Amino acid sequence: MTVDMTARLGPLTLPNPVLTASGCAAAGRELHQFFDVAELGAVVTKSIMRSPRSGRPTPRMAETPSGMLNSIGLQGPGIDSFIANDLAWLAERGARTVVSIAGGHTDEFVDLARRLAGHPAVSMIEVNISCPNVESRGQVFACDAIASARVISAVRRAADPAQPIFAKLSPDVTDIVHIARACADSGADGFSLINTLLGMVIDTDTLGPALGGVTGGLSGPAIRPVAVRCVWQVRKALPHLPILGMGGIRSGLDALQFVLAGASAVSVGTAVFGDPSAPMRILAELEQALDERGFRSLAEAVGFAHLSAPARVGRLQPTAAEAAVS
Amino acid sequence: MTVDMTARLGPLTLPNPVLTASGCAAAGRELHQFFDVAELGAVVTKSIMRSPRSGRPTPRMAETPSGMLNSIGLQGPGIDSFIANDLAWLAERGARTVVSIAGGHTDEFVDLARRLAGHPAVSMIEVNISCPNVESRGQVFACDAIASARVISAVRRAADPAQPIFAKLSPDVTDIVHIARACADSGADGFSLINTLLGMVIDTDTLGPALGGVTGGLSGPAIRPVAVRCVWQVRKALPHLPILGMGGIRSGLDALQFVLAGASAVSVGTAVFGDPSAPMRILAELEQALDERGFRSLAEAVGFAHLSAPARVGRLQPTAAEAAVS
Amino acid sequence: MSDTKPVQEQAEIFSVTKAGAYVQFTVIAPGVAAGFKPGHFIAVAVGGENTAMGLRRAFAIAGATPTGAFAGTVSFVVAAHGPGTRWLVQRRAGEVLDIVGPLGTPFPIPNRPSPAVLVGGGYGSAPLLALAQQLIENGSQVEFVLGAATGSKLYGEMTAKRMAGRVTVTTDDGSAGERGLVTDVLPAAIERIGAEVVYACGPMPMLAAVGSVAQKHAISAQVAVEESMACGIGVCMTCVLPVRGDDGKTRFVRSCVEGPVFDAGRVRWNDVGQLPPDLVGADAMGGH
Amino acid sequence: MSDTKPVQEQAEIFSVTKAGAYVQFTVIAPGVAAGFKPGHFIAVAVGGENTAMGLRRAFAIAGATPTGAFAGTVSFVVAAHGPGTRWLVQRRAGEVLDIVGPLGTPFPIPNRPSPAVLVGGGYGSAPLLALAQQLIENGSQVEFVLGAATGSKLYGEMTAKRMAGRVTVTTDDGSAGERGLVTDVLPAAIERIGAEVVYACGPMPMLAAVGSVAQKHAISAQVAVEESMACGIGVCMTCVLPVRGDDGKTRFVRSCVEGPVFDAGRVRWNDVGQLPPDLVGADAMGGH
Ligand SMILES: Cc1cc2nc3c(=O)[nH]c(=O)nc-3n(C[C@H](O)[C@H](O)[C@H](O)COP(=O)(O)OP(=O)(O)OC[C@H]3O[C@@H](n4cnc5c(N)ncnc54)[C@H](O)[C@@H]3O)c2cc1C
Ligand SMILES: Cc1cc2nc3c(=O)[nH]c(=O)nc-3n(C[C@H](O)[C@H](O)[C@H](O)COP(=O)(O)OP(=O)(O)OC[C@H]3O[C@@H](n4cnc5c(N)ncnc54)[C@H](O)[C@@H]3O)c2cc1C
Ligand SMILES: Cc1cc2nc3c(=O)[nH]c(=O)nc-3n(C[C@H](O)[C@H](O)[C@H](O)COP(=O)(O)O)c2cc1C
Ligand SMILES: Cc1cc2nc3c(=O)[nH]c(=O)nc-3n(C[C@H](O)[C@H](O)[C@H](O)COP(=O)(O)O)c2cc1C
Ligand code: FES
Ligand code: FES
Repeated sequence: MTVDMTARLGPLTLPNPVLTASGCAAAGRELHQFFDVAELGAVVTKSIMRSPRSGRPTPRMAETPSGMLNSIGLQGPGIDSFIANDLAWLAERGARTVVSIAGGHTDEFVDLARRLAGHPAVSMIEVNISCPNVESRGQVFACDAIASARVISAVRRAADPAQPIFAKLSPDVTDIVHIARACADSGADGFSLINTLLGMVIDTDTLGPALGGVTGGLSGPAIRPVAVRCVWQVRKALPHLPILGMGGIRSGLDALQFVLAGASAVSVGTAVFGDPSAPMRILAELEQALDERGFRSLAEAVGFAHLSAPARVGRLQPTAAEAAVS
Repeated sequence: MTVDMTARLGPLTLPNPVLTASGCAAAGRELHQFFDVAELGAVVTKSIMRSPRSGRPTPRMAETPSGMLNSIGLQGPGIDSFIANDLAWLAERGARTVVSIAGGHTDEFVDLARRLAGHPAVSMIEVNISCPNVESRGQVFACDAIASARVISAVRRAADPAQPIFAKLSPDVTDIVHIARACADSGADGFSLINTLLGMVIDTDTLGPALGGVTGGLSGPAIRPVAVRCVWQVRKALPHLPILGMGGIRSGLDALQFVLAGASAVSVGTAVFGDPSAPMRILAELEQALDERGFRSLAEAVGFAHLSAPARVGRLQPTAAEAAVS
Repeated sequence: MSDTKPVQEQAEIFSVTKAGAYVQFTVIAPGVAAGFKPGHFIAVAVGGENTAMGLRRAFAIAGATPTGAFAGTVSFVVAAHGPGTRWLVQRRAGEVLDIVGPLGTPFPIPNRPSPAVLVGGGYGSAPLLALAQQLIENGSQVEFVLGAATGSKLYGEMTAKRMAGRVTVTTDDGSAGERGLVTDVLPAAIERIGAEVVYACGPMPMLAAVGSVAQKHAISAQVAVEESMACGIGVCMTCVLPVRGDDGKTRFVRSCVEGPVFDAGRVRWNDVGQLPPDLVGADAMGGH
Repeated sequence: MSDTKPVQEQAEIFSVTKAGAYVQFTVIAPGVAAGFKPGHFIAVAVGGENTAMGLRRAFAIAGATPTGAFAGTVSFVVAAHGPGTRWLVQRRAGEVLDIVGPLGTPFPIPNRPSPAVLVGGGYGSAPLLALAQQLIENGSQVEFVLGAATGSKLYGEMTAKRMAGRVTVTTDDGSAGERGLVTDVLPAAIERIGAEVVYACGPMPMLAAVGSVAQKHAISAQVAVEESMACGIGVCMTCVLPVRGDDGKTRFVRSCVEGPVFDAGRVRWNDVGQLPPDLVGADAMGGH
């Protein structure tokens, strides 16, 4: 098996395209008990904010059909402790790191980007704009093109030019391409798609909301079709910008769907809860799936599904070719 | 078991709160082989348009984790044939009928409403505005408050005053309450929540979109948390307007979640494909669940989850009460 | 819609037996068995409690024994294909399957004895065995043509021989019978018995080819198709094919209700997966 | 974080036995067994292939036999509660479970012999049996208090008797032992042996009550909690409890890593499910 798995996320090149997802791998320490986190495309860390945050009251999760709801509320130690402890640990391990940052207002994002400037362990910054904007009654930045643009352009100006910044978008919008365009025009180097969908479960014993936070974020295989659709739409509209795809990826074939739809790399989130070594398994499965389909490199497969059926057929293995033409 | 299951949808009163979902029961004929459709709260018919429609090319469906995608494209015989055959058949059977109408522009909705005026078999009109508006590059009406308001006010004026009209909204919007308000201000008598989420599957054999329509509508248990959240938000914002809740309902407890969140009745859609007699089973399960929880009527339970925990506890069975206070 | 009323039954598995590359099930389902006619299919729930697979899987009924000394049984043949069928072939005797049937429109039976060639591709021969028996009972001469990619994917050859005597086998790889396609040997079979009708079940390209062979011989071909189905009972409209009606107009019709058996001459095989502009209602699709 | 490294193993079920209202599993999991200390738990995948249940279920390890003549085994006790545990109690010997463990921080063992009372509520007594054995080995006197809603929901009474001699049983309905709560009889037990520590596992309200009894006797209570867990390995932050630290400040800490065993005196029981304003980082929650 000799598929070139090198993943290119704009200016950033990674040895392979499988990353963790923000908030589903903490800062890598715990998963390192199951596999060497330096073997990941990169570790994507839990969204960090300026100050320590308690997060929301429990219960913080509810299992749902082929998914789960979470309302963690961005619990974290704050940027200082994160850099001193988590980032230092990741640097020691030689793990490539994508640092996810979140803020309540534009300035907080800017401060965070500045604090990370020049840090050797930081391969990229993921800007989690799928979080509430305190300055507009808690409306999520990513639900408003102007607020999104403001954050992204400010972060791009403040951040280390050597550190690409990806805008992480919410699927809970009328037109995700519209938001993506605004971010692209503001200097985003790429996109992370998608964050969770807003959902809710009623506990039929307590007869009230199951989560302490009332609503929560829906993740897992249940949302995969929505995630693939978002990747497809953004890739179609902005083919020149790289996409980090995520949402319900549990197997190599799931990951392949995202790659074919236009993702240059993928994040594995909720699947880790069910299988701590899922990222390594998925990487192996993806490489084999690409090989079986006659791809010599990951790059060849990125966005392949956008080609016309006839254009695709040449490249397919017999069985698939039949399916494609029949 | 003596729970009063009478369901009130604004001016409309139904003997029970379990309906079929538009497009998941055709016009009742086929399900009538499995149970008497006159025993349903009502039959909700497949969205009908003015003229016969072929619908989209196949493949039209893809199974997804705890859900499915469909891209039927509103195949149908057109309103004349519908009234002459389907509606007549339903009338003969004494089945209460909610007629779902869809249009490419406001005039088409208006014509359809006029055609249904005075028809004795029509209990209510469900206005499926989750379909593309040909006059604005195929953008879905329900994704734009102004377009939604225009359709709803026009239909309300054209429709038989004796026929309540419910606006069926799409969850694929930034703020569903904003759309709901626009519809309420335009005279909607209530809401049907929710239609499918836009999704996509890539076929990893053909390496292209799995559906002939490229994207499709995601339904089934996978979307239930999103549906419950939409019902909760709209109920909270517009408590005086009734809601017909739907999205992944497969059991009586699923239905109870919607009722507690604020739905006065529910539609069972995709679950019918897995279990043709699901609506009758769900009705029985819901009645038992209400009884076990000490509700004497369905009406008591509608929106119950919006009460504070202490306010709820009085009404709960011991075990649940503990859970609620602990 | 088929005139027999489908029922939903919790069917205990009476036996599970391997048959080449396939697994044959016999389940106790008196209600389904009672209404069975060759060409009918069943829809089986898969995955068990808490499964992520919400849709039923469709299988042609290979045979049924109506209720007599014992409760009626229904048999069907499963090829492991994806997760649902993989789950199914792991079931064991004594377990219970949730099945709905009989579904669809069965094969039309000529009202007078008429020589017929039955063409089965892979497990497609399953429904043809019951059909052959019915035809023989009404005095028709029948001959079989069975084809598959390879020998292990043939089904029912022995039973066919026992019933019909003459069975011609073809495989793509020549591992059994003659190397080639069923359509290579079909003309000879038709001529041998002066067939007045051809019945076929198998992959769509084969059905199209059988249709044109029959047409060349100016006889009708009744073929059972396989289209992806969400509901199997006619309520969802996922399973449609472009089929010419008596009025000469082509419509998308449901293969789970009007089919799975169609007159091959009426199916627009080359337009499957397309939206031909002359299709009734295609004009209305413009905006969408 | 616990010092023992968890592993993921495909563990064959060696035995499944009913124990009152519970089902006890023994599985072959040498890697988990090797690292086991009393108080550790495992996370078990449920539902099988194609399940809609993506999250593992947590179970306290009741005991482990390290690899010797035979491969190491791990045992745990399951109460059928919802779909995941209902699926689990239907498994049979010979089937394979995907388990991760040992997880969490085990019970602290005093470095010198110290009399201890072990209080178990329902299946909560499971992890205490292995603990008792370890305490006895280090020369500590132990006594058990086992409670449950009703007799059938007691677990391990016989084993406890064999090990510790003295076992006091309480049930809410009086169907076994004394009618009442474990905390009614706990003080007497503490005084009887001059206990220097209380260990407990069971429902949260019981743990809180045990904590205050211990406090009244000015001894420490080490309790194993049950919080809803999505990952069980410390990456998701769903399982947090408000716990006072050495600096006197209260933080939300992960019960799957820093716990499940906590010093009862440090857990802010009344604030569980709340967001106390003095919690570290609560101030930052304002806007959100
Ligand atoms: C009328 C009819 C009769 C059939 N008879 C038989 C039979 O006798 N023996 C047999 O082995 N198979 C038969 N099939 C095909 C069988 O239904 C599919 O192989 C099966 O549904 C695949 O399910 P899966 O989970 O294994 O595969 P998946 O690909 O995972 O199925 C995913 C979804 O696609 C649908 N699907 C996938 N392939 C097919 C297909 N070929 N036809 C219809 N739906 C499909 C499934 O129903 C499911 O909803 C028949 C199909 C039809 C429509
Ligand atoms: C550290 C720890 C040790 C445990 N030890 C045991 C034991 O020895 N024996 C035993 O029978 N049970 C034990 N439990 C409880 C057990 O994990 C739950 O009963 C089980 O997860 C319920 O799953 P379910 O699918 O049956 O119920 P559901 O309510 O359907 O579960 C839905 C989701 O909620 C979570 N959940 C529900 N109830 C609990 C709970 N009480 N605690 C944690 N998560 C929950 C599940 O993990 C799942 O993710 C323990 C829990 C923890 C955290
Ligand atoms: C428990 C949990 C916590 C999460 N925390 C964050 C976060 O802090 N920042 C963020 O950008 N996304 C967060 N996410 C979203 C994931 O990164 C990911 O976008 C989403 O879960 C979809 O991927 P998945 O289905 O593979 O989990 C979180 C998801 C979960 C389940
Ligand atoms: C095959 C299929 C066809 C549908 N057709 C329509 C339709 O014509 N009009 C409409 O308003 N909703 C339609 N829907 C959406 C359903 O009415 C329902 O809103 C949605 O599927 C969520 O409910 P469920 O998860 O119970 O299916 C369709 C859904 C499916 C699965
Ligand atoms: S499968 Fe639903 S209509 Fe045919
Ligand atoms: S359960 Fe995930 S951190 Fe504890």
